[in-house]
Amino acid sequence: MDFLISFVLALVALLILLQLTVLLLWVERKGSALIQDRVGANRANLFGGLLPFNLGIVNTLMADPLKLFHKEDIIPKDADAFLHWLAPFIAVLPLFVTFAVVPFGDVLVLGERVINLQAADVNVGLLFVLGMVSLGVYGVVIGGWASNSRYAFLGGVRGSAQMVSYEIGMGLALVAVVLTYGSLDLQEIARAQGQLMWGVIPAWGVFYQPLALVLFFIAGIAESKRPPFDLPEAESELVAGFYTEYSGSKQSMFMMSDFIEVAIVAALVTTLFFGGWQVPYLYRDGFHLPGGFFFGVPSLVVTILQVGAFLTKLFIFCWLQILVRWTYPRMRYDQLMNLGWKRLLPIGLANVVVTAVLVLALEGFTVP
Amino acid sequence: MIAFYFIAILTLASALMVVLHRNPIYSALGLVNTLFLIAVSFVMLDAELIAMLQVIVYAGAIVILFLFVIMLLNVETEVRTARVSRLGTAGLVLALLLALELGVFALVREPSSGTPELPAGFGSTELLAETLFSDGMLSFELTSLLLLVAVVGAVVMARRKVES
Amino acid sequence: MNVPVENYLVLAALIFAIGCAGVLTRRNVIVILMSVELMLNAVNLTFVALSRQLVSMTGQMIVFFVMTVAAAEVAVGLAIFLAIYSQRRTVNADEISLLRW
Amino acid sequence: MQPEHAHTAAEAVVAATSLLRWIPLLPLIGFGVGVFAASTNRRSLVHVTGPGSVLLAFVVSVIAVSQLWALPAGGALVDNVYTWISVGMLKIDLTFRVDALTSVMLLIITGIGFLIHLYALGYMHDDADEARFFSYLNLFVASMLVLVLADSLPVVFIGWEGVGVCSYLLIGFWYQDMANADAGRKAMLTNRVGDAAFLIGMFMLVWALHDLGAASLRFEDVNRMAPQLGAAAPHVVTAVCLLLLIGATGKSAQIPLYVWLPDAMAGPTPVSALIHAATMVTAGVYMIARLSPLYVLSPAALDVVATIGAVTALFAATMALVQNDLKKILAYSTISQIGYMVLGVGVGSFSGGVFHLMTHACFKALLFLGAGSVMHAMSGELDVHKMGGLKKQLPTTRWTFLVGCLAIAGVPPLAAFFSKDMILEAAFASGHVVLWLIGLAAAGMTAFYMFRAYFLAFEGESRVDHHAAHHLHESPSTMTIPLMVLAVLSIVAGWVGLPHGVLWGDRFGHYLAPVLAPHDALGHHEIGGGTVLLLTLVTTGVAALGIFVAYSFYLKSPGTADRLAERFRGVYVVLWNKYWVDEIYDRLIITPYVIFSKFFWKVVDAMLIDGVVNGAGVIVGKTSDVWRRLESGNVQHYAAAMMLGAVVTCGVYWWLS
Repeated sequence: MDFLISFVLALVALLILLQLTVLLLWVERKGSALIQDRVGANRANLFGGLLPFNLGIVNTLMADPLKLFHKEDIIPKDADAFLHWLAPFIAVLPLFVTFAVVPFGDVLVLGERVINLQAADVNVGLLFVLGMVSLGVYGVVIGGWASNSRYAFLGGVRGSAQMVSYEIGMGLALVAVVLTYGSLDLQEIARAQGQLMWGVIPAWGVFYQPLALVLFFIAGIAESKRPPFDLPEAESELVAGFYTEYSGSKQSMFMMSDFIEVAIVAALVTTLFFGGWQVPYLYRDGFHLPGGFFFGVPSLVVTILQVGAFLTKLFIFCWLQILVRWTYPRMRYDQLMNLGWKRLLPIGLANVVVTAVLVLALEGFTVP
Repeated sequence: MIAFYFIAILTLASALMVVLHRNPIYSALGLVNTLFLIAVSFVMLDAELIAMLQVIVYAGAIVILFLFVIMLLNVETEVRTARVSRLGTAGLVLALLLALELGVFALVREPSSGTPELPAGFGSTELLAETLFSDGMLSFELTSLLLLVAVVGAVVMARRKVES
Repeated sequence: MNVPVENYLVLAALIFAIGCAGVLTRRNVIVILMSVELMLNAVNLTFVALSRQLVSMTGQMIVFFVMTVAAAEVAVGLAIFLAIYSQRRTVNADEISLLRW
Repeated sequence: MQPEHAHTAAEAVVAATSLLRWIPLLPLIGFGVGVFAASTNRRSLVHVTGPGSVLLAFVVSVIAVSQLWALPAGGALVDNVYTWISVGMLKIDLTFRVDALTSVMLLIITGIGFLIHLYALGYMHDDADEARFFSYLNLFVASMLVLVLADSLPVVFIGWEGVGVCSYLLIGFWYQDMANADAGRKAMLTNRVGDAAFLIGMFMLVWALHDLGAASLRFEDVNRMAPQLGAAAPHVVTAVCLLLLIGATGKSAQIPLYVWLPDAMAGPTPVSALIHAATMVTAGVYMIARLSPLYVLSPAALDVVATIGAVTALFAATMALVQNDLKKILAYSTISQIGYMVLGVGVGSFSGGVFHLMTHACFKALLFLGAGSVMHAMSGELDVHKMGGLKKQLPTTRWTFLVGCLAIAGVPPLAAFFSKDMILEAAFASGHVVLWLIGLAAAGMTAFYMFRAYFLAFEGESRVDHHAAHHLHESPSTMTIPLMVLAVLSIVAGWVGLPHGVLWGDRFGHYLAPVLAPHDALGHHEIGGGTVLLLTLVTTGVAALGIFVAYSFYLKSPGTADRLAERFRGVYVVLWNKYWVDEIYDRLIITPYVIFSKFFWKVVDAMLIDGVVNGAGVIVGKTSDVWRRLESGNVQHYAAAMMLGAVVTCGVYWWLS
């Protein structure tokens, strides 16, 4: 029974991730069109345009993956065949695992059983996330190297340097959050944010660590190699960077890793800074509004509301990243490195120091 | 037990790949694999935090650094000479002897009386931090100093320009 | 999971010996450095295994320090290799022997 | 009521304040500004900060002393700045303390110091290194203030060495002239001998006190523990007192370490006035007075002190008789007068010694400044035989100089009349009749040589050469005002210490009594008023005789002196050559020392030590030629060697277990 529950939870997490990924593909298409004042993808139809209407979202959701998976899988002549094959898997797999530690709800009460809505309860969850995200670099580096192409190679080198650099800024932003909530467990951090600051404001990370939020968001976008930090794949310079020599399903895996990373960044921002699955004032037995008002809500409804809140926040931050991606021009490589090492790193360090001092000095600064 | 042997064999195979493969890129991949598997061993030994740190520090930073340098220097595949050098022979003999000695050490000494029960929270962040900031305080500070020196040293070394 | 500590120790010894062999037989200094990392990790494994056996966090603490020092070592080592390569166009250990009599 | 015993009372009122630190700090700041001014060539800056900082220190001192006076007798102000050294039982604080004795010294140093600074403004006006001069002078004042404010021997030693350094710097101020630099070195080296003894004495003292379970060098503790120490280890007390006395002879220019002071006249005249007459050279007397409870426990040491003082007083006075250099006369006179002070403390009249210290500071500063004024007018000429009749051109200088001469000669009612009398009276009263006679003789000589200088310089026919005669002029007011102030002080300073029963009596002695050891500790037998009167008449008579002889020799019938010198050729030559002390020191100490050092240099160092060192180097080098082949430069060879070592070590370990 326990095993079954774990399995179902993992499946739910995986499904959320996969659906979000495919959804993001469509959102990115239509969203970019919206931003650039175009119509966007509107020709998708079945049976060679027999249907009188285009299928919109449903169509894109199916058509794009189908198209990609049917393309020929080309391996360049001088490439290292084994590594060329291996790279996309290395890129995607650690990312899938990462989502397992993100809690998507508080608890689901089924009769006697209280189920923790989190695929894997790892008490060093945050470090797990960092570790897995850092493994994602190998896909880029190996893919770039194995292709035996100048463009791909340059993309790979750029990718390795970029991701190592921004991991530090990201880590420092997270350290401040960990100091505030005193835990590395994402579920615990999410639960801690259910408390109230001065009895009114939810104790969300965004209120305690606004600077860390900004740092984390920037570093997160850089980690996922998306514009304005898409140096490893910069179309105008390197064709498609590290995956220039990929096609078909493997290329789609790289693209998928891109969107998964977007989803993970959004999930982490949600969980660490915006209360995760928390709905303000909603507790396991119902709403406790400031001023002593109380509305009882059934347990199941509470769970549904919370999961819904999580998904909503998740989607908002995915959308925000897409907005950023289509708004800002790409940085130069030296600007990228300067931002990482000379801005994010010192600011992050300062933030950690200030947080640590505040935690020591003010009893109330930590969220117990 | 089966899991251990599975992991152990994979670890040894990856370690051998580091040493045996002629292509440094593969060596690096073998290294990252070994380190990841050792991290798995750490998890099996109830050291979750150390395992995560192992992944973040080694896989996330150190091996990437290796790969980066290998790619930057564009190191060619090592040409294997037909004749094994005297040093190589000596090295192999020494390594075998050492493996023998250490292994026999571990096995011949009085066998351990099973694995002990662990107190709650063993291997947790809190406990490690407590040890680190009490017994290891001085070492911790010294290590941080060492890291600073290493950063400065690396920058100085890498920035040195070639005199024409 | 009741794997006796000896198993881990033997595993660590083997990894250590493999690392030794790598340090002594390979010509490429980068691979030599990687082999050194193998040896360090073998020691780490020993420490963690014995930490588990002796129910003491000290072993894990030392692993923490080993990792830090290893990171520093790799950073400085690779920087040195970069400098050597830019001067002498080689990363072979037997061709880098300036510091001799 | 016995106020003399107040110093032993533990309940003496001690008021904490943080005011005192500013007293030495202000001149120190002045020093900093002076260094800045000297290095950036802003001379006008030191015109303000040089005298200004000392004036401020004087004002602060006055405030501090007035606060002290508000306390009951025996009280003290204490300013604990920070803990300097803390080792085991020994804890040394940098603490400043003002009690009665310190307050006297404070006012002398800052008051007269300020007047001399003011004087120096005029005197040094044409010197290019004015800023450097004032910075040194300020540093000196700061060090001297630390010396007298210190509440423990180590802190005294800071000031002690500080004033030594300043003295060295200022004697050699015009270092371009080799003789001046040599004079500075001589002062430094001679003082080193005394300082070494001082240090050893200090170490012995703390060691002995440690054995009694109270390792401390604070004066309070030392003086409190003194009776116990005297009972437990009387020889240690004597040894400590004698060692500290050697330190004092170095700093206060007493036999046998007085030789540096006459040469120290190479410095600018304000320096001679401030350092080598009024303040620094009295440090030894101050130190003995400060430790008087310790000294009274060792009558033997006190006898040595008194003997050294008396002999120095006479010895220096005889040498002053034949000197022609005005400043040299004053220098020997200073040695002689400090001899009096040492005699005073030696015969147990600590307040008398300090009293003479105070009056001497006034009139000797006056005399030196007067000499400086003459020198200023004469374009640097100091030979009294080349002066004469200067009273017409230098009226203010002449009158003030005359006051100084009268004061030092002990003419009533001027300063030294009271202070010198007190010392001689104490010498007589304590039964040291021989020392009294010596002191009396020295007093006569003092009157003689001072008036000899006065008559030769200011009265009679002018012997000034024509070239210099044109330039004769009175000094500017910055120089004459200090002269006049000091002249007034030289007249009135003695009035605070009248003999017992006369008007208000010995106010000065009463004032100091709580901090000094009581007179009767030495078994003084009180002498009657009639005897005192008789003694006073005798000393005054001797002084008058000295003046009269000088008058008849040099003014009434010039040439008498030369005839006398012809007649007693031997004596004259001995005196003229200053008893050949410098030459004797050179033969007996310096030459053997140099030979000894050369032996160590040439034989021990160059041959033995260098031989061993070089030989070791050569052997290592030869051996290394063989062994260095092991360094192949290949990292892997080294690694293999390490590995082999590991294998062997493991194997051996396995074999053994």
